[in-house]
Amino acid sequence: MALSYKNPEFLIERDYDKCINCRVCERQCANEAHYYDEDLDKMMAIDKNCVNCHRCVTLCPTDALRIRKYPLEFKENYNWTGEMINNIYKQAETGGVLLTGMGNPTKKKIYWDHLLLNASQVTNPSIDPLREPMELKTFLGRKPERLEFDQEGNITNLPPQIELETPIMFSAMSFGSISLNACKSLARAASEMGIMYNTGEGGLHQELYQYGANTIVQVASGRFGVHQEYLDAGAAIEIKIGQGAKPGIGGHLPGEKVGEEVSRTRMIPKGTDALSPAPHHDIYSIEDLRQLIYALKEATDYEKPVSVKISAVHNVAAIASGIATAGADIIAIDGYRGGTGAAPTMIRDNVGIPIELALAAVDSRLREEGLRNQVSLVIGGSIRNSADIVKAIALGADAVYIGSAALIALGCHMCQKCYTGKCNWGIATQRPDLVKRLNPEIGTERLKNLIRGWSHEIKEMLGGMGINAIESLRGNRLMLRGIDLNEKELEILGIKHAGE
Amino acid sequence: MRRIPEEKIMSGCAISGILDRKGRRFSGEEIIKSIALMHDRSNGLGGGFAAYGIYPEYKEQYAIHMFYDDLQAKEEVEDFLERHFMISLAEEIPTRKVKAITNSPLIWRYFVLPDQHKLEQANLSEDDYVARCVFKINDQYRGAFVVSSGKNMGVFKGVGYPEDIGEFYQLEQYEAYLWTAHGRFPTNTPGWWGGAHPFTLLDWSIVHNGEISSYGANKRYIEMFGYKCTMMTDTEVITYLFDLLLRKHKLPLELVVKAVAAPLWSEIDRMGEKEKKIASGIRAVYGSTLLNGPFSIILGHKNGFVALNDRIKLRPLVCAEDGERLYVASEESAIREICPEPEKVWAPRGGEPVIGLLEGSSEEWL
Amino acid sequence: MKKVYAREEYCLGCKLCEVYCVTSHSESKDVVKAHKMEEITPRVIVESTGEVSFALQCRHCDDAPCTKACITGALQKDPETGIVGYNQEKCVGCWTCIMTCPYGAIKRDEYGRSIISKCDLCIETGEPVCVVNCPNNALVFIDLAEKQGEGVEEQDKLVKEQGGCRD
Amino acid sequence: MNYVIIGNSAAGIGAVEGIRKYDQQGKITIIADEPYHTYSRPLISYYLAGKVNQEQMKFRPDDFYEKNRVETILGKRAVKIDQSSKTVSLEDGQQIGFDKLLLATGGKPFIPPIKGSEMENILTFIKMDDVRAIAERLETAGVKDCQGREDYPEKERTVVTGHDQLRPVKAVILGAGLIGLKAAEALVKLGVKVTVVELADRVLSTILDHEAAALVQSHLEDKGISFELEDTIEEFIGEKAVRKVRLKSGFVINCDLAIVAVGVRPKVNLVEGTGIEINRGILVNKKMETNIEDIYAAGDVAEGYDMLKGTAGVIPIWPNAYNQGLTAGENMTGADKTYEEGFARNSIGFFGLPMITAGIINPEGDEYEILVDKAVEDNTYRKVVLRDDKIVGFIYLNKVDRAGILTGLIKEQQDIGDIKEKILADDFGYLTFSEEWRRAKLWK
Repeated sequence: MALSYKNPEFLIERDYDKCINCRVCERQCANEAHYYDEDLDKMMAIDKNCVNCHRCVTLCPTDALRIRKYPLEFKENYNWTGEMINNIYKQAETGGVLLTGMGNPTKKKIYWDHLLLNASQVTNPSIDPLREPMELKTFLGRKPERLEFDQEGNITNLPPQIELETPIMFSAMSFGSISLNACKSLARAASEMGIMYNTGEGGLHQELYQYGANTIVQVASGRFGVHQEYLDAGAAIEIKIGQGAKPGIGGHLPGEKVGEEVSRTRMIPKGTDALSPAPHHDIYSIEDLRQLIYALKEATDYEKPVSVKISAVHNVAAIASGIATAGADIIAIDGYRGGTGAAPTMIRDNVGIPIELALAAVDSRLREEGLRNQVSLVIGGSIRNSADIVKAIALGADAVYIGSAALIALGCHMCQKCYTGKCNWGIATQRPDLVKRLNPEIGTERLKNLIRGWSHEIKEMLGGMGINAIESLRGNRLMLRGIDLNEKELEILGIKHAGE
Repeated sequence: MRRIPEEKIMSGCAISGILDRKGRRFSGEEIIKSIALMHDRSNGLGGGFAAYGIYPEYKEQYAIHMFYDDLQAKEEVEDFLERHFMISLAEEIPTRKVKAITNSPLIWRYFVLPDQHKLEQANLSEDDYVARCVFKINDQYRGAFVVSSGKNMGVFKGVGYPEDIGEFYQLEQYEAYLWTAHGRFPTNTPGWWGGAHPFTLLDWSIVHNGEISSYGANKRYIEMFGYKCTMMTDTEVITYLFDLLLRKHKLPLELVVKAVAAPLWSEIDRMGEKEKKIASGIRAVYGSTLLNGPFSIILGHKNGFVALNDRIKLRPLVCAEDGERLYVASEESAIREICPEPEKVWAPRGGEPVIGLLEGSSEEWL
Repeated sequence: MKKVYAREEYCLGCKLCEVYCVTSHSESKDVVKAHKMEEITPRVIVESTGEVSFALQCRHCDDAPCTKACITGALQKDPETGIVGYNQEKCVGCWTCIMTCPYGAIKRDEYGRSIISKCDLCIETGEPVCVVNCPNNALVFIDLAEKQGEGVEEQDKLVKEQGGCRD
Repeated sequence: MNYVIIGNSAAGIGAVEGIRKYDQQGKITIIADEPYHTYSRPLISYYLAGKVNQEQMKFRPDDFYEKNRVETILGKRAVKIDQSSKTVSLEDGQQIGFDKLLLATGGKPFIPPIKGSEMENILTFIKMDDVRAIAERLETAGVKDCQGREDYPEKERTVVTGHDQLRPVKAVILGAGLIGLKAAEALVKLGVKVTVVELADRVLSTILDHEAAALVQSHLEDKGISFELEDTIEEFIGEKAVRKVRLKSGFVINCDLAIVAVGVRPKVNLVEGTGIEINRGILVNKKMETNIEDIYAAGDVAEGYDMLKGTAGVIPIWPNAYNQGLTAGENMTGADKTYEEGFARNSIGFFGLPMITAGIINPEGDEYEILVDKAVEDNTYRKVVLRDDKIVGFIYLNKVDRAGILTGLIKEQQDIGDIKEKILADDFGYLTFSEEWRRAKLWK
């Protein structure tokens, strides 16, 4: 190939008055954007290598670095934006599929931001969570329509439940897509906070078995690392049908990420690409799904709830209803802003629907069919803060999955280059020198702090509404009002407009 | 004017209740006196009474109390009643002119039994059949409202201060072994007759002081079981929840209380293993029935009453015992007004039910 | 006594410990001035192969062979604190300590002066700055005395108990 | 308990510190013929060159004796030991009784029988008084403010050479060992023209091999020192004072003073005839005990155990002296300590060229394996000697950093077979070893 038309995305600016040539930027950049020039006795930069992950900026002891958007403008064009043009340059050079990581960054309506919460004034008191009990405990799993009791008064018909101290779980992120240290951080934080993390489809590393009580083990189309011991290890099993970032397509973990440990955990040869097929080849219909659900229940003596995770697509409500009747105990729905380690950009940015609308539609449908109380509803796909969680629960979710937010807590700076395997923060990488940058002790604490902080905020918001238990918020759409939403949107969301 | 609001009605209130545990009946004078003392807890936009044991001569029949906006509504509903029930007696409920009470609807009562043929066709229990008919009238018949529908009981309510309502309905003429009363202080809508308390379904009657912040969650839950919340009041949803849990799900009252005024997790953690399992199971399955927010309620039933506070006691509730009499009210003074020296007075803790039972009736109410 | 331990599994090899060590031992206490205007040798040694790295400081040995070998008396172990102290005024740069230290933890001055550079556990500031500023908590400042000789797991546990991870 | 220590240098001070580890009460007496507060003999060349002052010469602070409750009898020579009465007699007839006695008398320079060696300006160079004597001679010869008695900052020191005199001040040093060359360095710094005469074929033959010695020699020559190797002085020529020397080869070299530095012998005259066993030095076991109960010996006077040679030997180096003294002191209190880490090792430097060597550096025999890394252009030379995959000696010239790791490996006789090809790598260090080994070393 001749001249590349690609230009740098970012510009590295260095304040030489401050730079002390300590070279930490150079040592910390897996993309080799910094180097020391002996002749000049100066640190220099290669702008085009920069992905703007902020690692160097964060570690620079003198704050000598700034990263800017590369100041190169195309002629103004609303239609042919620089991004579109650059994408074409890339593809014209490589003939490949545009790849990306993390969630959909495009400018589409974020419904969370059009929902407003209620608070008590006069007619009922708001509750101060610092002084009064405020309960977030949440149970996930199939609930009978009514409880039955034996002669001694013991409950006889309650299926297995997952108990969460707060309605937040770490969503599926496989060992392979993320590092073992990231997995350890998630697992430990989940275990110490009384919540769940999810293995994703990467199997369960031996060192993580100890956190089984707080683990949801996933069974995905690739069946990586799925065996009896694995199923037994978790507190629940999740069948992954789809992922919000890439509905309808499978996964691809490149061979270079399949090192010794990943290979052993996934039970695939070292260095080979781990390809998850787009569909489960034993699930071509809802009946097939039912078979797999019951096969898994059978395999685990009906002791663990089985979750089915789907991406939010157009007819999600009908699909969810089918999944509920197929025997799933939990339905997990992943919205189109959900993150990923790698996805084709076109898929990520154009397939699927917003989780807020999907959630509202599914909750309403399940209620119409009288199924809602039987199955738990977990949603994910870009929960960004505690208010999003409160809104999700008010719309009808039992709990939420957080993925991107958890990774951000661990240090992710949203450079969206996960697929390169060179994550400078030790998260989406298997390179040992990068992996160790994420100290799981610190990671655990950071995640715990996030969960703690969010839980506290949820309590504050609940208290403001005059509610002291999360179950009184669930599906309580009267606590929501819309803003800047049209009639149809309000109708789907099942809420009134602000002021009504 | 009848207007069912489209959004939820909020209100503050006074409540009072008297039970004679031996089942001896007494006139409505005492309860009127008691509720009247708490005049300032209402604002004249609603008052009402539930009385149990007032129709001994018709005690096997459902006593349907009705409000009608106009004769047309009355005709339509009576047509419906005739098609679905055998009506033993239809009469206007006697009232007297009271200056403060205006704009009263047409107020009628019917003593009925389900039409056997229709009942068989519907394949429902008598109670379910009656309940379904009540929903249907309230939902589909404009200008008509079922005030109460239990046996040997009735609800008398309207817009006005409760003491005026009592006078209006001539309650001194009725004798009941259980009386509950309500004075209302709605904050947002002009009172309408149907919106006054007590709210009822079959034998259940509820008087309620408070604001159920969990209303949206409770409503959407209960609606999955075929209930229709048309009134947009907390009272309505509370009534249905009790109906569902006690009558339909046949949960013991003690467990129903553990659902609607669930013990805190911190309390559950201190329970014994078995009790803990039950309490957590209840919370897991019946979380959506938890009544959250400040409330005190008196749930009336032919076998007695349950008085209950929210679990962190954000609204007042006082009880007293004197001989066979059990009193419950928003304020102690409302009890002492009619029973100056009760043997025992206490304020139940949040979430701790006060159960008053007629002698001889079992704890499992149904 | 409390000593600095390196957890190589978390060491980034970033050498910020050196940067902060230099700053802390400078006159100016300013990171830029310390590096641009003063000549200070870091008291910490970072060994790195790229994949594996760790920072090494004077171990403040109980028997401190350097103090026994020092020909000038510049190196002395403080019986109270256990710190192997260094008196630069006395040092002549004979490097006998370098010959003696089994950890190779004593450095010659990088600017050619006949003095050495060794860790003083930042006695002046209280907690070693390398520990405080390690971006990945790879350095911990703990008392391992009782766990000496016990397994890695026991030590790890201790690290956690004694503040291996700061909030 | 009554402890008596004869000697006030490394071994003697080590003994005081050893005793006080276990015995705070016992009486300690130090007897020494030098009248000075304990000082560091290795520093005399720095002292001569004006790099350190008298204060800095002190090996321990002024309050050392007081803090350790040591009685000192300084400036008096011990002349006799009576083991039966357990007394030490001083030159003034005073008798000092002891329960435990440490002989830490050190070494004395060996002066070979050369014609004319009794002349007044033929000096040795091991102790403070030697510096003063040399300084006096230099002053006489015209070197101003050069040193010994007063302290002068280096920059103010004036060296009067050709301007005031017809010829520069000249010195001849016999012996190109550690002492001879340190003296030479100091003298050169004072502006003296120095010639070193050495019988061996290279400088520093006890601590360097030929290649390293050649580098060092050339470095020293660059700094102005002349060498006459494989030669020796046959005669000092002069009247009262030597004015020239005649070498075996026939060369004659003019000089204003001569320093004899051909070696140091254990100073054993005090014990001769007492029944305390002597070979080259006073024989001691690993606990520093002599053959006579309650009498110990340590330091340059003692002949202890050389762990590398596996035999007894005198190892006249400072760390060895201190450690032996410390061990002796501990054992004198009744503790049970041994010192088994004795082997030769030296850290020394000349005109900014440092070197650290240890153990066996010129091995003879098939059992040795030799690894070398060398860069002549920057005077770097590193050599490691292995026996059975264990390090028994090394030479680090110029690049001396982290040499102690090797010293440690010698002490421990660690098998390094699996990493020996990395031992001379630039990044040699703890990462060269297994994680397990490293952790065991560092996590304690």
